[in-house]
Parts: sequence; C-alpha cells; structure tokens
Amino acid sequence: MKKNNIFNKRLILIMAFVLLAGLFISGCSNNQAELSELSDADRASLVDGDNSDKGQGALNREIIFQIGAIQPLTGDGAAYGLPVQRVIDQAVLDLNAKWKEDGKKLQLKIYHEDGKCNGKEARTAAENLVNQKGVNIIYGGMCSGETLGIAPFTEENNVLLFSPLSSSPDITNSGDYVFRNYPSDTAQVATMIPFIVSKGVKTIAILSENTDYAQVLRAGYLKQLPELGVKIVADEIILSSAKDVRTEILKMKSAEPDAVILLPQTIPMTGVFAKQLYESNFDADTLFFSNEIVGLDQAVNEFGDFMKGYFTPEVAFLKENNEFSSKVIADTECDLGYYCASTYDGIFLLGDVLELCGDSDTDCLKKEFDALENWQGIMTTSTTFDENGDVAGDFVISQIIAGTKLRVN
Amino acid sequence: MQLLFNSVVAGSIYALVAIGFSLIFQTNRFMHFAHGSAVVFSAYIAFHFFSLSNSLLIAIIATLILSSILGYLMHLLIYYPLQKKKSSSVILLIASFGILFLIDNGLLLYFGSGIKNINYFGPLRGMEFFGALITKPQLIIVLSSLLCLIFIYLLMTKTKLGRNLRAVADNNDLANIMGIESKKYMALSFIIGSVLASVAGVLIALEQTLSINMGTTYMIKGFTGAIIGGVNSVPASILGSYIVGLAENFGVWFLPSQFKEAISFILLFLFLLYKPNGLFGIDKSSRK
Amino acid sequence: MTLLKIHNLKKSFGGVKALNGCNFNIEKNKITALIGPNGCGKSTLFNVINKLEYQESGTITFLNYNISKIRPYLVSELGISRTFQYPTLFENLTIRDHIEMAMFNDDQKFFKSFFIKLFGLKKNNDKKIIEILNLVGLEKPLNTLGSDLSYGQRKLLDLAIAIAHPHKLIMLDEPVAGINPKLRQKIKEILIKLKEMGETIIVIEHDMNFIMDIADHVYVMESGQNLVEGKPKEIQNNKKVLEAYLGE
Amino acid sequence: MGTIQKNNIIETLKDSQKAFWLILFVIDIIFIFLCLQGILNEYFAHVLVVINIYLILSISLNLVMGFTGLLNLSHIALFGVGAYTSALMIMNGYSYLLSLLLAMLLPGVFAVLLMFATRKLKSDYLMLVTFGFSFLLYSIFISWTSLTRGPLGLNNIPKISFFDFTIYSTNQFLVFSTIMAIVSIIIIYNITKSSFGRLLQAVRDDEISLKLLGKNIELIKFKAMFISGLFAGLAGSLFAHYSQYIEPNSFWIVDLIFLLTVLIVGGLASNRGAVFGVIIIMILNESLRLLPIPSEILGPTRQIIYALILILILLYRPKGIFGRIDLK
Repeated sequence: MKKNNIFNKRLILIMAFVLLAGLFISGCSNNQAELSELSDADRASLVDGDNSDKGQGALNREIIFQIGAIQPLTGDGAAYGLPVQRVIDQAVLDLNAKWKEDGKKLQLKIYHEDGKCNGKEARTAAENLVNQKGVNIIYGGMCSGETLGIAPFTEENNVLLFSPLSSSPDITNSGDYVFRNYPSDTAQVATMIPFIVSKGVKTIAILSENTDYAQVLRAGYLKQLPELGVKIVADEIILSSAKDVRTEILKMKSAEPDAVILLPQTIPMTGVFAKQLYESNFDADTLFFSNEIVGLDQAVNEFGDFMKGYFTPEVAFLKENNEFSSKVIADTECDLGYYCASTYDGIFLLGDVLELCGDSDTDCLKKEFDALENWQGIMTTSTTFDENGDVAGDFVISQIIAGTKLRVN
Repeated sequence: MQLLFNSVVAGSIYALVAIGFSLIFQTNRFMHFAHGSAVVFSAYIAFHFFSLSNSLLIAIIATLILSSILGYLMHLLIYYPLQKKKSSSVILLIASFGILFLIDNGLLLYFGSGIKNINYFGPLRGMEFFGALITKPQLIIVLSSLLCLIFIYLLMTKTKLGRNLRAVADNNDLANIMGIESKKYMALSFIIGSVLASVAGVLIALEQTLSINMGTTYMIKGFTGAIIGGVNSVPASILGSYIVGLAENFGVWFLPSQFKEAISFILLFLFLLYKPNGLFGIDKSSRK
Repeated sequence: MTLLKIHNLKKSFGGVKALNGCNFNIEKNKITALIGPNGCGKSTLFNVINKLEYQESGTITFLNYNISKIRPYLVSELGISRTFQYPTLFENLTIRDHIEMAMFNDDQKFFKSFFIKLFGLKKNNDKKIIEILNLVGLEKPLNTLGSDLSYGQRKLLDLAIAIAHPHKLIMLDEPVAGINPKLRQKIKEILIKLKEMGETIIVIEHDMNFIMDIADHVYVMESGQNLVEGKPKEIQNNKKVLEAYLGE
Repeated sequence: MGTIQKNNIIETLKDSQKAFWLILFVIDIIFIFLCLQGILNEYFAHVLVVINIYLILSISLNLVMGFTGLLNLSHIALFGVGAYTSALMIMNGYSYLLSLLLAMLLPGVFAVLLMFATRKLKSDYLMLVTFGFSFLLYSIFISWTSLTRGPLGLNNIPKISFFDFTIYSTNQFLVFSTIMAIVSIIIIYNITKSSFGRLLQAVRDDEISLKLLGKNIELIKFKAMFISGLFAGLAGSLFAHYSQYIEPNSFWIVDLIFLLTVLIVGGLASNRGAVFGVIIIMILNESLRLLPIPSEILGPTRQIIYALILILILLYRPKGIFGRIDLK
C-alpha cells in the first residue's frame, strides 16, 4: 500500500503540472486571437480617418490603442515604481476623457508589468507584453537597469521604448527606437559647474550614492571640476542600503572643503545625507550643492530645515505654480517632483503621436517622435528629441532658504 | 573619538538585531532570515502609531506588543510544523525567506512606498561631548540598547526561564526528556527575538527615514555581528556587533567608502574560516 | 612476525588520559583479543590507529611503515580495515554499492569512472559480492538499501565491508555486542574460517567465553594502560584481571 | 480491471527513469518545433531559454547540494562570475570559445578555493560561509566600478559568435541553449550514476566510514565543487550573451531564493527533481502574470502569492516531488 500512495501523490502532482501548463498556454493563445483582429481594422480606419475630428465616420467603432508599462512595483525600486504607476493610470484616464470630450473615438489601454528594477525581470516582462499582449510601445524602464535590459529586445523587434525616468548615459546609444523625455545627466553637470566656479569654490568634497544616476553625475564632476582649478578633496560613495554616513561625513569634514556636492538618488537618502550633514556642524560658510533631487518639493517640506542654503538644479521646463499639475500630484501622492510631470506628460505626448500613427506602425511613431518640435505638455514646457532620442533640457538653479525654493539664475 | 562614537551607535543597533538572531539560531538551529523584516515591521508600526497618536509612548508599547505577536505567529504557523516534521535547516532557511517576502510585500501594500519619517526631535545640532558630535536620538539609541542588552543578559543568566532557554538551545532532545517543554521555549525565543528587533525598529524609526528594503541590510549586519562574536552565546554576539560597527567605521576611514559593506563581509568570511565559533563562542562542534 | 607494533601510545581528551603509554605487538595470522572495562581506551586505540584521532606521543608501525602521522584514508589504503560498534552505513546506497566501494578504489578517478558509465563498460562483479556475503552469511538481495537492514544485518554488512576491502589486518569493534546467540555462533565460525584463510584479526569484546574460544593472544587494558597479556587460559584465572573486571 | 492496466502503464513511467527523460525530451522538442515554426511567439522561446539557463544552474547545484550534501549557497555568485568573465572577455576582443572556457574555469577555481577554505566545517557553518562568500562577490560586483562599472552594469554585450556564425535571433539561441542544457544533463546524469557519483552520495551519508574505505574525502569534494563551478560558469556565459546586459542585482538574494526553491520543490538528490523543479517554478512565475489582479496592487500581490505557495509546498511536501533524501 505504501508504495502505491506515494505513487498516487506523485501522479496528482504531475496532473497539476499538466493543468498549470494548459492554463499557461490557453491563457496566452486567446490574447493572440483578439490581437490579430484588432490591427487590420485599426489600420483601415486610420488611413482615411487621419485625425480629422469626427473622421469620415467610416468606422464608428472605437479604436483602442495598447501600450505596456514596465516599472519596479516591488523590491528596492518600489519607491519610484508605485507613484509612477499611479501617475500613469491618472494620465491615461485624463487622456481618454480628453479624447471623449473632443469626440475622437479613441481609447488608450495600458498593461502594467513589474520590472523589479532588474534587467532580467524587465526583459521577461517586455517579452510578455510584446508577444503575448501584442503591445508595440513600452512606456518605461523606470530604473536604468530595466531600460538597458529591455533595449536589446525592443531594438530587434523595433518596439518603441519611451522612458520618462531612466537617466543613465548608456541609454543614449542603446538604440534608435529608444526615447526618453528626461534630460541626460550631462546637461545637469554642465549647468552646475559654471555656477559652482562662479561661487569662487577652490576645494570641494563629493558625497554620492552608489546608484547609476548619482554615479554618472559624480563622474561628470570628477572629470570637469579639476580642469577648472577646483580641487576634489574628498570623494565618498555610499551604498544605497546604508543608513549611517556620519563617518564618511567626518572624513569629508576633516578635509575642510569650501563646498560639498551631495548626490543622493532617492528621498530617503536625501534625508540621511541632509540630516547627518546638518548634525556634523559644518562651519557656516560651507556651500552645499545637490543634484536634481527626485521629488524636491517632498524633500523640502520633509527635511527643509536640514537643507538650509542648498543650491539645487531643477529641470527648467517645469511650468511654474500651475494649479492643474499640483492637483495631479496631490491626487496621485506622487512625491517624485519633476518625474511626476515627465511621466504624466509622456502619456499625453504618446497620445498625440498615437493619433497620427496608430499603435502598430512603430516606424511612423519613430518618425513622429523625431519630428516633434518643442511639444507643449500640460506640466512641462517644451520637449524636442535630439537624434539619439534624448531630450535637450537645461536646468535652472534655486536655493532653499527657510523651507522654500528661490530661483537664483 | 567621533569615529569611536559612531561605531558605538552603529554597533548598538546591530547588537539588538544580532542577539535576536543568535537567540533564535541557538534554540532552533537555523538562520532566521526574516528577522530583518521584523525590524522593518516594527519600525513601520512605530511610525504608524506615532502619526496616529503623536505620542512616542503609545507607539513604543504598540510596537512591542505587535512584534511579539508577529514573532509568536511566525513560530506557531510556519516554523513549528516544519520542525515537528524534522525538516532540515535548509528548508527552514527557505521558509524564512518566504516570510521575508510576505512581510516586506505586505508592508509595501499597506504602507505604500512613500517617505516615512518620525520628526520627533526636529532639527538639532550635534552636541559637543569630549570632542565628538552627538545628537539626542543617538544618545537615546546607545542608552536604550545598553539597557536592553543588560536586561537580556540578566534574563538569560539569572532567571529560571533563561536557564531553560539555554538548556533547549544546548540540547533540545535532552531538555525535552528533562520535562522542559521545548516548544514553549522555542516560541519564547521567537518572541524575545522579535521584541528586541522591535526595539531596534523603533530606534531606527526615531533616528532615520524608513524604507522597506532596509530589513535585509540590518539582517546581514546583525548576522555578521552574531557570527563574529560567536553565535552560540548572547553576550558574544553583542560584542561581535560592536566589533562590526568598529570595523566598518574605522575601515571606511582608511579605505574608499564604497567598500564599507565589503569590509564587514571580509571580516565575516575570515572569522567563519578560522574561528567559526567566533571570538568568545563555545565550541559547538562546528568542526567535524 | 609482528604485523602491527604499538609503542608507548599516549592520548588524552582534555584532562582525561584515554591512552596512557600502552604497548601492543600484533602477530600475523593470529586472532588477538583486547578486553577491559568500559572506558579503558579500547575504542580510542582503534580510532588512533585509524587516524580518526591523532595521538599525542608514541609510535605505531605497521609492516615497518611508521603510520603515526598519516591521513586516515592512507591508513586504510595500507591495508587496515575496521568495523564499528554501532555501524553507520550509507543509508541511501545499496548493499552492492557498499561492497563495490570497499573492493575498488578506482572510483575516485573521475574521468575513468565517468567514461565507464558513459560507454556502459561496467563489469558485473556480483559474483564476487555474493561470495563475500555468503562468507558472512548475509542473505539479502543486492539492491536493498542500507536503511532497510536490521541491527544484526548491519553488523554483518559492516563485517563484509571490512573483508571486501583489500587488507592485511582486520580490526573488529565488539562484533557480537547485542547479537542473538545463534548469530553469535555464526560470527565465531566466520572468524575462525578467516584465520584459517591467513587473516590477522584484532577483536574488542566483553563476552568472555566468546574470547576464550577464538583468541590466540589476549591483552587486558585498564585506564589506558596494559594490565596483563597472555594465552586466554592464563588470563581467565589471573587475579588482577578478575579484580579489575569483577572486583569493582 | 481498469485500474490495474492504468497502474502498470504508469508503473513503467514511474519506475524507469528513462521514461521520464524520454517524455521530457519529446515535450521539449515539440515546444522548440512550435517556436521555430512561429506558431508559438517569441515569448515562449524566451521563457524556454531562461528555463534552459536555470536548468543548467539547478542540476549543477543539485550535484553538490543534493548528491554530496554540501550546503553551498555560493552557486549564484559563481553564476555571476561566469557572466561577468564571459562578458568582459568578449568585450575586450577575445574569441567566444576562449572566453567561455575561462568563464567556466574561473568559477570552478573559486569553488575549489571556497571548499579548501571550509573543508573542516560542518554543514550549518558551511552554509554560513558560502552565504558570506556570495555577499562578498556581490559587493565586489557593485563596488569594483573600474572593472564591472558597478551598479551601471555592462550593456551591449555582443552575441555569441564562433567560426563566423553568430547566434542572432532568440529562436537560434533557444536551439543553442537547449543543446547546451541537454549536454549538461547527460554529463551530470552520468556523473551521478557512475561509481564516482556513488562516492558523492556516500560522502553525504557518512563521511567517517567512507574515510575508512580509503577514499580521499577532500579530493572528492574538490572535484564535485569544481564540476558544479564549471556548469555555473557555463550558465553565466549563456545568460550574459543572451540578455546582453548584466548587473549585480541579478546575482544576489532574489535569484538565490529562486534556486533553493527549485531544488527543494523538485526534490534533492534527483536529477529529475532539479529539472522538473525549474520547469514548474518558471511556469508558476509566468502564470502569475495571467491572474487578473487590479494594476495598483499588482506587484506586491504576486510576490505574496509566490511566497505563500513556497511555504505551502515546504509544509506539505518537504521532500519535493522527486526527492529521495532529506538533508540532515
């Protein structure tokens, strides 16, 4: 009897496996059927109904555009992914409402996938979105790792990859179907360096978080500052999981720098840096320059009193005190500052381009993206893509005094 | 001098985590990896109750109660059934990974990933103290953790309960034969471990901003401290944690700072190879 | 001709002096018995010879090799095989595996054993295995697992392994402890048969009449030292032995 | 009557290991054929390639952990060493075959060094040391920015090309990786069934009595670790050239847990278990994507479901599906 029941147990398990595999295969195949029928109808309507308002009524059926979104919903990157997800959902709702208002029979459908801030996971998610759900546009790769993980795949299948968040310079040359509406970090360094030099700083210390965004900025400063006669006296790199940086700050303080550049990536790290710098009693005239802090407003009201006198760059084309954008940020509790705006507007930018090209012909989409000339967003001023898909953007520097931001240049 | 003080502060938090880890390791003979998330859980609970009631006392009491319940449930629902089936330490390790996933993602769902920060003390400059800068929360950390360490030490050595706990730790089957109900004491080790983790959690919440994934970092630091000191005895893992604090801070002073994590692990690696029982640990046949 | 010579062996665990300068000469083709009260260092002596534990001082020479400081597996390669008081077998391996591993040592050569398996050149030596099992009187199918054997059968398999392993000396650690009389008699016959086949055997045992029947030479030990040695009959009524054994 | 017939058909399926491998091989070939014909789209090819890569990893870890009883948690770090070595070598112009060779040898040597350092430790402590070793390699991956570009990772890793034939599309890579996986299974299957494999299991069951049979235990352990290191390197190189982008955090805790889960669910000390474990966990992961979960709680809920399933399996089937032994 004993031999038999072990065997039955194993038999049940094998049956379960077959069932699971069946679910897995059937689950996918029905998506495919629905997809193929959509693309030809979609093409027909677009040829004649080319964005004239009511369309010649050739097809009064609504056209549904599909895009996929990949962002880190769990793990370390969740601090970005979850707010971004909320902003995307809000933007899709607003876009669909706007289209309904203008009488256009268009609708945007979005599939979310978890990239876990890891190239391998993002790649599998992208494969699922493109091949199973038939999506031709991927909005995402919020972590640079995700975008770089997806890029080889999207390049091969010429799927459009549009990322509002990842900043690593590697993305610039990772393919011509890759676009991002976040200015690459070199622009930020280029704006800050003349400003730092103008403040007559001779010796400087750099405190940076060991993540892709912060390390790129650090590399920029390390290369360009010595050329302008500014000596780097301390260079401390902090792992993003560290919570206690007092010893590194002590090391910097003992080098008596005229100024400190601090390069945190996330708001928690901004808090750690600012708080512990403040507690280390740097002498009054030391200047503090920070990088474009993700979610500057949130950081200011959270750690404002620790960040007295910080000079922080901001992306220039953020529309000033526009009550609409503050409403959006409030609804979605998006604490990522400029990122909320770029994600929100990215959806609308996609909406405009989709109206022209539909969501299956990525070459047309690519052409439209390149052709964009300072596109006016709702929360961002003008966006134009240069030849390798980056956005030229300049930064404006403001100083934080008594908890509020004052424009400086 | 400031270096020394920084190490002591860091060491005290690691010590709280390390004792919990080594207590659980002794009585249950496996690496309780979800201990880190017990720290994170209690930090978030402290934040939650603090933002509700705005009084630190209520927050602390709530955290202690809830984290001991968490510890007990972890043991009762998952570890004890596994131990009853005599499953090996690898299976228990994977179960602890499973719990780590559960707690981290549960917190992520409930609290979202926004910024949590108990601004209890507001901005304050470091106070001069023998030439070293100390802030009030740091002082509280050191004092309260020393208090806990002494309390635990007394509990373990002086009380009957402590004696039984050590008996179960030393030889589970023998303890059973002598009438000590090992299940109760194993559960107790989880509860005490989790309460210690919650003390660490509250202290971290006071002093720093919270993030979901800091659990693993503290787990690894506590784990290193416990191993270096000697995972078999509680006082040894306390000293081990302070050594980790010292090694990290002094190491960073001399080496480039991004190797901070690597330093503590090179230390762990060397200790495990040449002194697997740790500096003060008693020989628990780690060698064949 | 002495096969194994032990001279002034000392070994202590912490304060306890397990072996306190004992000397033995084991003659070839003889059964030498080793008796003494519990804790007099018998098993420790075996462990030291097998290098499971290393002695503090004293020398052990086997076939004029000095084996005081060598690795355990070299001791057994020289030709000393041993059984255990409580045999621990390979729970998940079959009887055939146990014997084959004892017989051949070429399975350590990775490539050779890999290609033998790959091209199926494995020669079938069941015949030899069955021969040894019959010698020991263990009638069990060759593919029974170690975990499915009773205590008595494990003892017999342990003995079979010791015999199968190419050896010049067999050390038996209480071969008949906890064995029913019928099996005990069978083991006695086996040992006598082995002696006739030219084997040299050292036996540790408490059962006096078992020793008396088969031993050619007897050493009596007490708290790590030689007490007395001689023919079994001389030992039987020796005053000191009775006192050490029965007197307490 | 019916049940008896059913029983003996399935009895042959259960008893003869060959039947399992035959059926698996047939299913595999059908899937590949479907992918190549384009009936199943590239997503399946991708999933199959990932299964192949992790399959090589899991059977090589099973060789050490299941058969030889060494609780080695450093396998994922060796996988990383293989990936980084292969990527860096190719990016500096070496031929693929040379870099593959080194990408296999280096982890093998690391494994042996690790084994040499821990030869005296008992299983629990061996687990701790190998876990420490993994973290050490992870912090080297992330901190040695001059070599591995730290958190930026290495991107644009060229595809595999040897004798002027480049493996371009995912389908081609699928065929290549399947061949590699099948060759690895054959090799490791034969090792475990050979007399050397029997020795490995003896080391797991009772080292002392094996020592007394004149076997050099340490040499056997070194050989076992070296072989498993080789295959970890092979898997690493395949992974690097397939995904063309590697970063430190895909060689750390999350993947370590995945590997351990695969072995425990599949069953230790059985090659069928390791292979079956990878397939079932990968399908579980992918089918979680099909569950209709509202998008805002999508990420965390999937992880919670995965963790719950993992714990349930541990509670009710600790030996795994094909497992024969329970690690002491």
